[in-house]
Amino acid sequence: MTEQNLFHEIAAQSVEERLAAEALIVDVDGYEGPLDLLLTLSRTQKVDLRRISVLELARQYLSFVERAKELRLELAADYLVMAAWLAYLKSRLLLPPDPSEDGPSGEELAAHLAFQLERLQAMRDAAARLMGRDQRGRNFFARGQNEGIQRIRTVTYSANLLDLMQGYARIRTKDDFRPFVMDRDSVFTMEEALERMRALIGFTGSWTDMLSYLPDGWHKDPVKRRSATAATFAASLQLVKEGRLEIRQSDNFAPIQLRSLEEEQ
Amino acid sequence: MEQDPKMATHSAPRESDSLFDAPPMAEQERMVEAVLFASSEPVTLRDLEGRMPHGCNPGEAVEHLRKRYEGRGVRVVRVGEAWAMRTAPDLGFLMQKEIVETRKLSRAAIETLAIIAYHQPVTRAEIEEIRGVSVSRGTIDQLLEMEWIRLGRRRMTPGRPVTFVVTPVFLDHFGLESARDLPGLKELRAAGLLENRPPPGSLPLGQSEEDEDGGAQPELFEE
Amino acid sequence: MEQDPKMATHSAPRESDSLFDAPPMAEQERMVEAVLFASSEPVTLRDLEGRMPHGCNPGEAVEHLRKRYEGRGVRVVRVGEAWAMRTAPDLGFLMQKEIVETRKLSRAAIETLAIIAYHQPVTRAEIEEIRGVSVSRGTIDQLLEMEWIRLGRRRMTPGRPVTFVVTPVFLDHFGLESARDLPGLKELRAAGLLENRPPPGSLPLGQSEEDEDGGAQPELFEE
Repeated sequence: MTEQNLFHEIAAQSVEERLAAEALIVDVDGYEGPLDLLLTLSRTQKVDLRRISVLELARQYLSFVERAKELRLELAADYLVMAAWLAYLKSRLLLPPDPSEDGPSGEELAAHLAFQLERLQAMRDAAARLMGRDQRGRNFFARGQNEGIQRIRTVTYSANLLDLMQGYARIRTKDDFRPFVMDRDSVFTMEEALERMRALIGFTGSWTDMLSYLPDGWHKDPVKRRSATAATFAASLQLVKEGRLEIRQSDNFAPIQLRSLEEEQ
Repeated sequence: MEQDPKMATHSAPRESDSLFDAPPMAEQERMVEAVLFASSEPVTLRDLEGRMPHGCNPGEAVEHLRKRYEGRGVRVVRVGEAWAMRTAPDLGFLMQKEIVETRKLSRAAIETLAIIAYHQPVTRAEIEEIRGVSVSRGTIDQLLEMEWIRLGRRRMTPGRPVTFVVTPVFLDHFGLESARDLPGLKELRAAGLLENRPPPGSLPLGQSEEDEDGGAQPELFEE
Repeated sequence: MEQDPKMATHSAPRESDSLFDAPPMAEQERMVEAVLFASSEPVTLRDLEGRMPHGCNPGEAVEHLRKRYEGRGVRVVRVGEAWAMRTAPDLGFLMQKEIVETRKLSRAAIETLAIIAYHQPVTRAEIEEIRGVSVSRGTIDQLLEMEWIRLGRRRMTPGRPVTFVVTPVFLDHFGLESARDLPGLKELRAAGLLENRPPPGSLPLGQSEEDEDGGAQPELFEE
């Protein structure tokens, strides 16, 4: 009765619903994954999502998968994983609980699935309400002519003669300590990177690849490049911490991007 | 109607206990009006305070101004921590010329946006758990680019995943004073639908890694 | 203060001789207000008339609006044949905000500046050799922008590199009559600024003339 059931039910539905149901069978691509499909199927029960029969839903879903197989439709792996899981859930719901088996009960699993469906539906409703609101640029408008509120930033740097002399003295005497200093030819320090970045970030209004901040001549040699990349990354994080930069990486190993926060300060 | 602005600005100090007396409130209101009017983007009280003469109370001035514009063709609205002037929504029909065609957002983008707004701060894995499918990079990128969402603080859980939150630009676009004013937020919270309820045991939803061996277990699909 | 806009919009038609009665003047005024606010350009009466419901009198509405804004922070002004809203001229000072920040010059900048002061005219390669690290372009740019250094004559060596020298602004800031007044290493040590013995074969300081052909004396930078 299982797979026939869905199609009988569908036969009894309005044309519109039938069209929707057919679309469901012919065009799985129209669904955003198994949960979306389950949500659509659950509507055929015509009850509040809180009173949904998960057992019935599992039957509907499994008949759908059966039917898809008959029609030799390629189902994406996640649909099959869901089918497997629902088959398991169905057996948990139908069979008396096995005391030797650990883990959540069939009812707990069913309740969570019902919760997920209800939550997804709630988010869809919320999205629809949000998009139904008055929107800027469509229903209400900002000032059409920005008269330009300006922010003029003047930075004055302070340094006195003592700073200057000490700085010079520091350089002229540092070679005394030469034996203790590691060879830094191929090392770009975080301090240097930080100094470099501070001077440059003011011009970064839009997202910019972090690698574009590497100093000239540090791109080719892999050792130098590695050091410069690490230092620039550490310096970027420091600037993020100081609230001067934003940083983002959209995916693993994707380019790390930076953007200045200066203007919003 | 009002006192002459020049008079107000240049009038001799009244009997005051301070040499640097703040301008009268009516004058402060004018100042706030001019700044909010001139700026197409919301202006924070802090920014207002920085622009106005010492001792001004921009918060009070904004409140006066907001009342003054009640029922007018232009309104003073709050956007997060800032204030802005916007045309009254019921007059949108006059503004056909000004309407900017915005890029049509995909259903996935709209749902992702709603989930971020209602569940913020929320991780990508949580968005995927709620939607039951993986979130494409393009969707997040698009929302980031529109500046409707931004990165929030990292979640203090293993892997320290980044979270997403909505921005003042989002609030401004949808005419919201704060994310707390999202429609139906209270009801959703009361219904427990904004909880991050972990699945009992493990579920196949939103855990795309598990799809890897979906094909290796064909016997599971037979009943 | 004003009548409720909704009321005005939806009020029953007054005793009118036309079926398509124009909205009440207060409502027309709201409309003009919203349009003038949202438009990026001044709007002509004809344009207003085209946008507003049939039978409106934009000229009268603009006149009401102009009066309403008299003395406010924003004014309704005539621009040629058109109308626009502008902030009151006496409040222009609010539109600009100067932020003056004082920052400590970075160590790299100070060291670079010191080398230029003591060794001028000096090329970038020489500065790097003395500091032992590369000099970022940002540091040089910053010093140039502050007008503490400027470009000197090109060095007559292969590549004709530019040299840097300090400026009168620099001398003025540090209270020096000339760069030669800068104390030498001996004096620095005597003043307790140098605790270490001089490196063997160290340079005579403050003898900037000798650097003239520094490219020909690479040993100057060897210690």
